[in-house]
Amino acid sequence: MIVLTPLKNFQFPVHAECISPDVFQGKSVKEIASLTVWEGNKKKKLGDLFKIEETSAETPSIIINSDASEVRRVGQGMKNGEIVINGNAGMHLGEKMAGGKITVNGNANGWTGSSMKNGLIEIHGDASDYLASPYRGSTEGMRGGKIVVDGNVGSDSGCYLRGGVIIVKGNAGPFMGFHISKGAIYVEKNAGNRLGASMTGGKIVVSGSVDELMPTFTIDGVKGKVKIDDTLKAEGPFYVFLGDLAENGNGKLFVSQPANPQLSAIYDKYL
Amino acid sequence: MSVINAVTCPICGCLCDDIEVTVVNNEVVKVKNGCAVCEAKYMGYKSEHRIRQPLIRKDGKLVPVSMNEAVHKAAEILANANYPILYGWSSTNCEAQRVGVELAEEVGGVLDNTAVVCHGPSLMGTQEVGIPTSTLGQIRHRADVIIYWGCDPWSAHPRHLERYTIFTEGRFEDSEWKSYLNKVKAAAGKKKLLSAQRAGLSKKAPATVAESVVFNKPPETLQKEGRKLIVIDVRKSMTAEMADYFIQVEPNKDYELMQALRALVKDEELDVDQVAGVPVEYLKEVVETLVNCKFGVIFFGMGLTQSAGKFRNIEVAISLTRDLNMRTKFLIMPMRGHFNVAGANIVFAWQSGYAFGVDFSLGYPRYNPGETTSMDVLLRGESDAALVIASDPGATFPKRAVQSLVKNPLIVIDPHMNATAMLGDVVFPSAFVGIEVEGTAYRMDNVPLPLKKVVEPPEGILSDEELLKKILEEVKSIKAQKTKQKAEGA
Amino acid sequence: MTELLIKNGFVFDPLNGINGEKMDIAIRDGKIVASVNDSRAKKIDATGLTVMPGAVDIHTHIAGGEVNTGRMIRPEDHVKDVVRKTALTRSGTGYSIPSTFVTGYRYSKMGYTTVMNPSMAPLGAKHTHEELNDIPLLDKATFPLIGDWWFVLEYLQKGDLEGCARHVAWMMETTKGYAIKIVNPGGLESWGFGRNVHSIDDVVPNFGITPREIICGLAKVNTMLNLPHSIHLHTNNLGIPGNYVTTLETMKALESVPTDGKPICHITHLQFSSFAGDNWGNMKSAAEEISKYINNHSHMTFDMGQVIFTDTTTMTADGPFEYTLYQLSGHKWVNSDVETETSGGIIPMRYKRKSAVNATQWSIGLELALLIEDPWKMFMTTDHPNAGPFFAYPKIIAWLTSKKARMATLAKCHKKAQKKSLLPSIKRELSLYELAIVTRAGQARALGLKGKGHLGVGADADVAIYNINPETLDIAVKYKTARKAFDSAAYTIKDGVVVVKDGEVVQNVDGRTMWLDIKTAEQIKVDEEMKRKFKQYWTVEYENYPVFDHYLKVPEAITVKASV
Amino acid sequence: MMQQKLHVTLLTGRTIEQGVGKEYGKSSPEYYEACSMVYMDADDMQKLGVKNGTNVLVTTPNGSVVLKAVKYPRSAIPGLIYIPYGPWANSIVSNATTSIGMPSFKGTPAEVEAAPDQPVLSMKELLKKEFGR
Repeated sequence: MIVLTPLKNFQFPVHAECISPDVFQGKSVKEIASLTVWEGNKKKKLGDLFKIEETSAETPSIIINSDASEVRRVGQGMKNGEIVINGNAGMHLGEKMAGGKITVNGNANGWTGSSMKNGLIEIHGDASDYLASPYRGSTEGMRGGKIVVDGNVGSDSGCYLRGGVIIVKGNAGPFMGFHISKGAIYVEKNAGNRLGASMTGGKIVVSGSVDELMPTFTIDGVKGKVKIDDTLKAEGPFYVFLGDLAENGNGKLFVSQPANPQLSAIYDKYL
Repeated sequence: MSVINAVTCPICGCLCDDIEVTVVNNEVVKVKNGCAVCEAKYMGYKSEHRIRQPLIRKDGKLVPVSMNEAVHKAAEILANANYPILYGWSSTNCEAQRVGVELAEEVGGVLDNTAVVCHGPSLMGTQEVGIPTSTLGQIRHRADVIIYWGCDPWSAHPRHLERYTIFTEGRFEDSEWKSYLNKVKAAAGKKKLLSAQRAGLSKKAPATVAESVVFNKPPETLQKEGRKLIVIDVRKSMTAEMADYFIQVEPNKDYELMQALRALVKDEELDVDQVAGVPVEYLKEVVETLVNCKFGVIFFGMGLTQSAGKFRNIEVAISLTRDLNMRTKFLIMPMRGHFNVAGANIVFAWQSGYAFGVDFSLGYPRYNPGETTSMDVLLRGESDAALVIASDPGATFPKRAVQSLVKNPLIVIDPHMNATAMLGDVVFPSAFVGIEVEGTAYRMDNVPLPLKKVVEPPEGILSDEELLKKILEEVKSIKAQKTKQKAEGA
Repeated sequence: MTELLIKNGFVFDPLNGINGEKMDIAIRDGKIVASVNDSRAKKIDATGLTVMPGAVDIHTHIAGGEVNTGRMIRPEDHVKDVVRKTALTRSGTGYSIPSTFVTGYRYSKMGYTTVMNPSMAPLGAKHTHEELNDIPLLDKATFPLIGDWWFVLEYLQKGDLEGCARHVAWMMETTKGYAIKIVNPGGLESWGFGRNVHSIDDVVPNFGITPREIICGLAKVNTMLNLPHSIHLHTNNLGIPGNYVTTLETMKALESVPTDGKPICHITHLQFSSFAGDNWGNMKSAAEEISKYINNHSHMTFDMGQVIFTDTTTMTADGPFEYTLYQLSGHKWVNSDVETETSGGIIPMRYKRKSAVNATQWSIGLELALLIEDPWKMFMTTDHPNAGPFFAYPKIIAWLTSKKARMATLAKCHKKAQKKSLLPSIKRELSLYELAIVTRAGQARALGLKGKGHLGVGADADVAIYNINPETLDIAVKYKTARKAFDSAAYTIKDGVVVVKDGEVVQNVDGRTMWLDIKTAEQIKVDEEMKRKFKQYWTVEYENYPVFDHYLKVPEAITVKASV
Repeated sequence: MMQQKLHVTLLTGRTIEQGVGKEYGKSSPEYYEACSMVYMDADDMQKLGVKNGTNVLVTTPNGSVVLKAVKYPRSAIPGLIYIPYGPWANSIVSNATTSIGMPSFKGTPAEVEAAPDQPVLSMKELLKKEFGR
């Protein structure tokens, strides 16, 4: 196990995609210390910015102790191993991750798990915007794996999801599940507006209240329970909506009936 | 005395190039064809608010210094910075912008233009879904349905209506100016006619009485032959006064309204009776007008880019336009603000691949709004220096971003003592592009136009391009010296 | 006076009939000369290397509004291909639409020295030239789109060829252009109201003229103006199954245009115009029908538009075609119509081996290039970036020169496409001599570029040297080695200056922008007419429309004496 | 009924006067006149007991600013206030960018109250107050 401790509070962005179990694998502490990172516009060595120690424990493969909110691209594309961050994580954490596990004992920043393919990301605090969502201009959203956030998530999360599961135990911001085509999103508390806008497939389940539903969803019925994945079932009853009609979509939106009495006046007449 | 015609007006994205300027003794004395803002610019350029010489802040006060001292100071700030911002660029020519990209690359900085606070979201929207658009002449010749959504050309692009849309003669469509006058006449008699005629000259507003918000059914005139004007906004703007149909959308509900229109264009039924405060039955009539037109166009402004949804609002507006092409010809265009913000996007893109928010800190261009725009960097407090040129973030950025800008060394290049210059540490006066300096600018439809020099700049005042080249040279020489010292040290 | 001597290479110079002879090439002050002072000249030892004229690309979208909009909408394309700044070179991005500097570097690295930007909306001409100025290391020229320009439609409709010719000359000079570009003639004007034309005899709405009349009319105009290149045509119905019929009709129609033996038309990216079948399900190759006609006629030249299996960006003035692609793919769609002149569109595209249509398209391009017997007629392009990015050229070279290479690729293609492909039956493998024709000599000749594409005395000293020893390397067998050599030139020499060594840029120079200064009678009358009519047609002023001289960083005016 | 405070939605944006003012120079009286004001709904003004030209204090989570209230001339805009772009507006607009670099210049919550005795600051005074320069 490699333990990284930042030597200072970073003001400038630190790009450190080398902090990944696949890269560290088989390298000595000295070799790891000489890996290239960037601090602002200056090229540095990992050892210039972090204290690097090795312990005999096998897992996790890497621990970052204390705040790393300016340290970007940690675990980018990682395939194996485990990273634990005891503090806040920087942007693009686990971007395009293909396997292994990342745990954040703090908050995560934008684009965490962006376009991830497989693996597990657990965030014990909040996640910022664009959780699991792809890079600008791309529609290649998260394809597989699982993300669990204990706190809240920001806006535009789970965009273009095409597989895998996202579980949010707190609240979700606007545009949650924008244009998803497959996979599942579960929000245990409340969801912001434009929920599931332009979705063409997949499912989104909200156990709390929704700010406002897109007008382009049509009610399909009420359901008692909804399966999120093999390990989790959400207890309803839920209104079931189909949409987004603007995309001729066939996505399913499950919204708690008891938590959303405001919907009854509009939709109950169609049931 | 000399009269110079076909001058391109360096103010807004309309880039009217039919301005006639009269010059006596190297001073503009008369401007013809321009709007009120245009006249103000040609009068204001020589005002007492100009900066006359380079300034550096010493003991808290800006004091005059030599050009060399200012250039050296600016270059030193940039060359030593770890994460500098180079912001602005929208009110200068492409020639200066080209030097700007090289400077940003040389100092490993974040290069950004004012699109970040105006149509950056529009560019991001096009990155999601593309954009069916055209040059403005295409609309002049062909459009019979013209929609202004979240924009008020009468106030922000005063000659847009008369040059490109509803009040212009095209090959296949006529101007609606006469029938508009008749309408106004019928409605309000002679007094209003006179004020409307003044409106045609884009100088004074037609005076009108406040009405209460009542949702009107779409008028039958929406189905008529000829050009039709629809305005959608959260308030009844000056442009809305002239519309055949005005839809007052609830604030922050444009996204829902457009998505609903998309569903209606696809003949879907909605469960709801109203969207964004508008009855769905009225929306269906609007959709009828849209799908039955010969050639429709949506112009949109910051009513969409700056309200909730931002780039998703643009994305859905474009998607609506795209969907309408299944039924007829429909195009869409952003109402670009600064006269050469389009040029800044274009120049940045051809040199780096990205139109705004370009981060060179890793030695190559990177782009990710939310991460790499000047606003992101400032709000997170990551930068340690800034150069601001041809814009005024001191007056246009939210307070916290300006506080972050002021915390670090700030270099400002501008003709006027604007808010940013007042806050600056090194301030360069520059010549007015399009009045004292020639060059190229891009219209809102990406058509390049030449800017003219009609008068000489004041003695000793350089152009943006010249100033930037000086700073770039000085940066290179400081860096070369550093490398040499390092080599000698080793 | 700078002198350079390239010693002892195997020289392939088809325009001078030199086929792999071991010889020296002498250069003085940027030109090829008979000899130089052996002791004073700088020397390049080319022993065991292949020496060719600098390569020429007759059709590549590298600059201007359409290309740049493509850049702006595709951050996801750039992010996977970044280029770092060096002490000598600027930074930038690829992939399918590289930034300007990167475009220059990457072309030069492959031994290219001259490229043609084939699609320029006249109203945006300044933009195109500004970008061309920022593309280093190459000579360039650009073709204004005028097949649907209202003046052309109106004059041809009236039957006034001379009037049309004079206006075309005005446009060429005004936009600093090099050749007449025609795209889906009549279709682009129709697209102004969302319509299209579907055969060369469809009437264009509001203008009462047919594509046939536009194409033949402009071919005659081209002859009257004595332009160095022929008309440069993107055919009607491009990219639509069954379109080879239209292509054949177009070629036949052009037989009516008188010629003194010089080709009168260049049909570009022929692959996209050679589809048989009548829907996407049964779409197949018409390479046999098309090549048979071409082998029996000599009034035209062509280029491939070869498909590369990769992620790329399609962009063309053919707005209606791009809309069709949008309907097929649902991908992000740009449309960009230009008042009184033209239209345009962009769609990102991924060509997949496992798509029957894409694999068939890939096969068609190669079938055409191999079945058309005369290499002077058919040139190598990808219609960059439409069928693939230009830096994939070494792959095409391998497919053209090695049956083994193309069969290896075909084996990975969709089964249906494999079964339909003609490639297994084609034995032909291009020699280095023929390769030099399809990549430089033929292109230069078709373009009428006197100083390009050859190494004769007086030619521009644009030279490419590749790490290929034709005596020891059989490129048909060792195609991967050859591919590497063509990807990374041992030397690229531009105007006598070594700009690339071992695939790396070692020196920065600006290339020239060539344009036609056409001398016609009554130029003043045309100017006056344009001035008078201008406001009715455009939304900019007459005075602000032209590309002024200072927009060209290094201009090279080519004076042409017209016969009208 | 008179109210002490009004909860409204804040919009900022262009006006032609602001456009003209900025061309005269940001330190010009034209710019000051054009930008240090707020358009309000007539009924809303009545609710606050504010007349055309009375100063009001507009507050958001980002700060407060004193502006001259002006009746919106063309239609009712109940619950909306409109401040022309400029440093006055920017001392209170929301920083929230939802990670796209664009602050929320339009459509964020604000409070308005009458402030007839508080002065509208000049740009110099405003910059001094906010940024200490």
